[in-house]
Amino acid sequence: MAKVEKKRALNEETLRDFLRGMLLIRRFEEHVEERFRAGDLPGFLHVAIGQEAVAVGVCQAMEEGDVFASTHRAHGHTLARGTPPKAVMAELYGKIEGCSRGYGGSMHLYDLERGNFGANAVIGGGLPHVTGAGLAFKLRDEPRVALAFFGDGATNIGTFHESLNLAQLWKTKTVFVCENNHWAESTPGWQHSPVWDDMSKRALAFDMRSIKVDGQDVEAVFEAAHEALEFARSGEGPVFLDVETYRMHGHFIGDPQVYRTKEDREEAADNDPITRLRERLALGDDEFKAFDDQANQIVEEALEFAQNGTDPQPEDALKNVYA
Amino acid sequence: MAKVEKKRALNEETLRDFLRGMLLIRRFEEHVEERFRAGDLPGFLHVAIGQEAVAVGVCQAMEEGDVFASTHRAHGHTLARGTPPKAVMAELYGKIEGCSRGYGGSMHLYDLERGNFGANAVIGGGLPHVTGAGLAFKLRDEPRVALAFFGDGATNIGTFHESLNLAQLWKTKTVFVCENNHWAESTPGWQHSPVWDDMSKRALAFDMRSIKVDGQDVEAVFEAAHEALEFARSGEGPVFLDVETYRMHGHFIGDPQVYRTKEDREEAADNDPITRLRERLALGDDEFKAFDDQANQIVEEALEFAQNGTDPQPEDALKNVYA
Amino acid sequence: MTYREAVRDALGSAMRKDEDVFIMGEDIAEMGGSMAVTQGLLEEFGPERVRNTPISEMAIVGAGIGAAMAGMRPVVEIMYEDFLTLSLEQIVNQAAKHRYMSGGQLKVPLTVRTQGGAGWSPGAQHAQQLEAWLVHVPGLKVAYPSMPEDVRGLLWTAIYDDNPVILFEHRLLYPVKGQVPEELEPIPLGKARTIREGTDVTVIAIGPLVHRAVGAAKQAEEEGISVEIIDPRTLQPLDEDALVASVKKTNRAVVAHEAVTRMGFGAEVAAVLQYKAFDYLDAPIERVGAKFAPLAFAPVMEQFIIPQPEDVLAAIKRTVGK
Amino acid sequence: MTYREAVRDALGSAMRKDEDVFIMGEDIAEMGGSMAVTQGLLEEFGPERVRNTPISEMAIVGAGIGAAMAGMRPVVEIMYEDFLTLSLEQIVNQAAKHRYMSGGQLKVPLTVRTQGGAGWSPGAQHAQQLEAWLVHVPGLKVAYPSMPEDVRGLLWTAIYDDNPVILFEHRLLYPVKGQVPEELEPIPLGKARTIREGTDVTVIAIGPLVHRAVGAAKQAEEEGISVEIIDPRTLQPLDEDALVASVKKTNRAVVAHEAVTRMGFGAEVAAVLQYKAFDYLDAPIERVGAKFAPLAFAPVMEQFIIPQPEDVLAAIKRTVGK
Ligand SMILES: Cc1ncc(C[n+]2csc(CCOP(=O)(O)OP(=O)(O)O)c2C)c(N)n1
Ligand SMILES: Cc1ncc(C[n+]2csc(CCOP(=O)(O)OP(=O)(O)O)c2C)c(N)n1
Ligand SMILES: [Mg+2]
Ligand SMILES: [Mg+2]
Repeated sequence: MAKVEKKRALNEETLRDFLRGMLLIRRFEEHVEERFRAGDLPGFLHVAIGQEAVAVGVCQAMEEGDVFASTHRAHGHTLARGTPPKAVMAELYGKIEGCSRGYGGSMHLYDLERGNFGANAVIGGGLPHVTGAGLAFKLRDEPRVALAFFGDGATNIGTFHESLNLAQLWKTKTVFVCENNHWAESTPGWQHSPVWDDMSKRALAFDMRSIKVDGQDVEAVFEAAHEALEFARSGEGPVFLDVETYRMHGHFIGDPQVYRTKEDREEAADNDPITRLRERLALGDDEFKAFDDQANQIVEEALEFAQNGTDPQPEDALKNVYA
Repeated sequence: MAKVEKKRALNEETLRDFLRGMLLIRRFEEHVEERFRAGDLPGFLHVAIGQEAVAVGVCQAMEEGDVFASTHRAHGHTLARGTPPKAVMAELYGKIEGCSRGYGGSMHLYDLERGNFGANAVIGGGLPHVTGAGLAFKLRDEPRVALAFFGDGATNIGTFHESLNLAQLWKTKTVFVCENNHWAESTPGWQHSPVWDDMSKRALAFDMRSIKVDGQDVEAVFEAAHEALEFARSGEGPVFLDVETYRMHGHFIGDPQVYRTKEDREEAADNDPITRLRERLALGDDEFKAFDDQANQIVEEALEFAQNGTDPQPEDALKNVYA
Repeated sequence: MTYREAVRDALGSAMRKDEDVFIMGEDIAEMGGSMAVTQGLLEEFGPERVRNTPISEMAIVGAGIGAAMAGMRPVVEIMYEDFLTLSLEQIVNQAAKHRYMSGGQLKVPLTVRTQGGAGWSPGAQHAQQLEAWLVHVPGLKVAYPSMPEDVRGLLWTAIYDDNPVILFEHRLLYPVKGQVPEELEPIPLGKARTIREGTDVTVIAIGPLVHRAVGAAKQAEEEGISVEIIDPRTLQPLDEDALVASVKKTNRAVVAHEAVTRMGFGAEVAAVLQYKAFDYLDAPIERVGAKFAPLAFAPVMEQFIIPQPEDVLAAIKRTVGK
Repeated sequence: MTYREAVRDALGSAMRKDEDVFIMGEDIAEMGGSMAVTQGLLEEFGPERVRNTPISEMAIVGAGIGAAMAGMRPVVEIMYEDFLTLSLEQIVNQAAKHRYMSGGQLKVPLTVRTQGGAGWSPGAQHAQQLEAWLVHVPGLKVAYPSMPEDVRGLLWTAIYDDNPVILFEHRLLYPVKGQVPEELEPIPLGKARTIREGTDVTVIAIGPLVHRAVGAAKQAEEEGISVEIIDPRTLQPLDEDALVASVKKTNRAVVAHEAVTRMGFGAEVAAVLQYKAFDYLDAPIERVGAKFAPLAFAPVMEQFIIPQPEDVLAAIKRTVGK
């Protein structure tokens, strides 16, 4: 995807790039679901279907040199930041061509070259990292920012609060991106957080600047993320990005969602960020199909690459324990 | 101390009782300092000098059946709740007549009979307990409240946030009493918390009701605590009590306070809650001295009792590990 | 009855009997827990007693402690035992010590259930076996049942024990079926179970390794080695007498668990046995456990790390010099 | 130089040499730490590099990890090792595993210093010895030096090691004096130190027990027993060869630490020795550690719980049948 010119409205071509990015994630995730159901993929997998605009909007606003931490729901962030789909898919297959060489898996995608400090399967686990990395950038006076993605459910864990406190206190170069998709596994927002309908309140306890944004509108996400990143980059302090979004599918692949009403699913489906962007760009069926075909092709190539990848040797398990 | 009649202004006799309670704590702590310096007392000791109005105001507002959790700075809370000074002092001496039978020490005072669920030497350690106890009271529909004391420094630890979140979500019968004395050991408020000058902001992240009060004014503390307790007791939800107070002495006995300015100490000294109450009651020197003598006498008796207390047998150490 | 049903039955039975018992944990209500263990309990007991919690392991355990101190018998669930790391302050400094620090005034009748385990590529943060840590903490009781009957009886006992009990389950055990008595029978904490009698070597195994040891024992038998298997079931208190008696009989011992060998529970067992059965041992005590690495994702590496039946068999053979 | 000064010297020297080294922890700046270890460093290096933190052990360690991943070499302090329980998620699931889970891409050159220890009635929440837990975690290195020279050299090495290293200090050791070389000499992780040579029994001791063992050895000598003392210094990696070689020579072993005996580090050492020196052992390996209780406050009970020189002596005598 072409890098967006900063400080001016997004042009059509950029938005088309965003669409490509979002479609890549969507089709990637759909293929992953399909392959998991076919019994191809080991482990626990969580897809980001419905949340593609957050991944693309935020990651496109990041600069080279910025770093980030992701979560159990990491495919989208990783693809949006430019890690080749082949390397991501190969990781899900546990191949040495994978972005974590087969050691990590879906919940532990890494790509140091692109500043991916790791998807974290412990809720809140990456938040202190970006606080510390943001501190390092500040101490060294580097124009870099450390950013973390996390969900609404993650705002309940102590690690979240300790990290925000420290970041604000020390004005680290950090951005905290809360993807509020209204669910933590089977637990709806109202059942896990007293401020579930306005997560920006979480930042009040630290006097931290927060920016609220509609996560289904990729342009808005990009603008807000850009603003947050530049604020943090300038050394003025961290920012809490409160993103409203939707989880269109189950928590994990295979989740029957017994806990979820039809209305709730429909509401999510009605807020498809790809449909939104397609309408914004007024794309006809053919035009859209061309984008879509391209995305599917990339994913199919990735799949083939991954399926033909190399299994590690059993004894490789004893490598990389220490540097 | 006589139990205060609820829902009306405090009468003079009640305030005199409060003064007795505060003086008891002050003289108790002074004797403890003196005995520690003399080499009599083992362990780490933290006195509550300057914070007596909080202990007395809050504990007097509690009802029989209410429970509470305290901190490393626990002597005041424990005395104010009615545990005999002899039992507290004996505990500091590690005697079996102590309120924790010599197993606990200064940082682990207990008195189950009076609802003291324990002083906790881990910052934040008692906060989830009062959340859970407040939940139990709610589940059983009992008119009881669980209350926790903690310092400004404790508002930085994850346990604090997790506890407030859970309490508010479940509307447990809990009151959180933050004694903001502007210091966490050697670390001033501005160096440990971005909202150190208005701790009630900590409650905003949970939409929790908060009440701010001047902790050097025992009447005000009593009124605020009473309001908080009744709100929680009614089942409407927990309350965050934001109490401004002063630590007049060092963090622990023996602390040279190299980190503290003369001005800061003077400001604390100028805000002595005992002086405030004495003025409010317009007590003459003689009258005050009578109160004071009484307090000193109680403490001296406690000291004698403790010094003549019984040492546990070494093998007693293996008792009480399991119920 | 499966192991999963056995856990559910113990929880349901205790809640039916006793208003003071309630359960809380992440996603245990509508969803029935991430391993479907608590399915159906919400319907029977309602949301007050089957409580979904926010993601806050410290507060979950700590609130359980508070409710226990206030006289209830809460059972809390930590979804994966890796997340015990988020709640250890409350388990180790609080639950384990309140009775002691109060000189015997308080009690904390709390049960903490958790589960983990490899064998399905969960990756390095969703499969650790941490039971050894808890065994190091005076004031806690620790159980790790391997059979449906045991988990049902021990969980029941844990709930009614006046001390904090940590109960470890293993994901691969949930579908395992086993005979259980019609009536729920409490099983005392601290009593080992002899899974299989034998004369040449004693395998002391816990959790999934009990089942892997059974496989290994069958193979060993074909090679003429008679294997006794003992499952301590409770790690704290530990039924040292049963272990020692068996080893005095067989003169050889293998200790097996899925946790990392280094500093794992097998170290304690080996230390006890070499001390109490020193003159009876004809061979060094073998330890079987995970190799020294975090759990890799790729299945071939994962399987290499965790102990397999063949690893138990190889250890058995070494003890008899084959 | 005292042990305290040795720690301070290692920190100061590293910070002087290298802009990437900085320290953070509670009250380490103006106050110089709760044990006065970091006194003077604020004055020399300023508040950017000597950072007072809020009370938030998880974030302290986790921020250290993040800064380390970003290329720095932070040294963080956990004021009391009991509070490790609040940060284990970051130490165990994060610091220890990032390199592995990333397939070798990342490194985490973080040092975590902490201290604890009984002997001054700190009570049950301020004195636990938890080194055994960390030894169970692949990806971590663990050191527990007993001498000024060792703590200086090992801390230096820890700071420059590209892996997370947890360094345990003991409060009673801070005033202990010892010879140190003029120039700071790095000491490799994983090399034991022979404290004293002897022929009848090997005492493997760590932390304060090294010093208590020295006292016991002198008394034993008077009774005609020649005691060798080895301090592994690093618990992970463990210098098994040195321990085994010594025991093969003396044919008897005692393992001593202040932590609770059950599931303590001594269990691992005993398990290793009985395995690797099976044919050489003339007596069961003795373990000396704290009795199975939280640390009581009253001095008489506290002293009863923690291992004394007499306990080491008694264990020595048992090994030689006296
Ligand atoms: C500390 C911790 N507790 C529990 C879990 C299990 N778990 C995985 S995802 C999840 C829900 C997360 O919700 P949220 O943060 O909103 O992210 P989302 O799944 O909606 O993207 C839970 C409870 C975990 N991974 N870590
Ligand atoms: C988790 C934890 N970290 C650190 C400490 C050491 N410590 C004891 S008291 C204290 C400061 C507490 O400050 P505050 O909460 O404001 O209470 P105050 O001492 O002012 O009453 C610290 C850091 C501790 N007891 N627990
Ligand atoms: Mg969510
Ligand atoms: Mg304070």
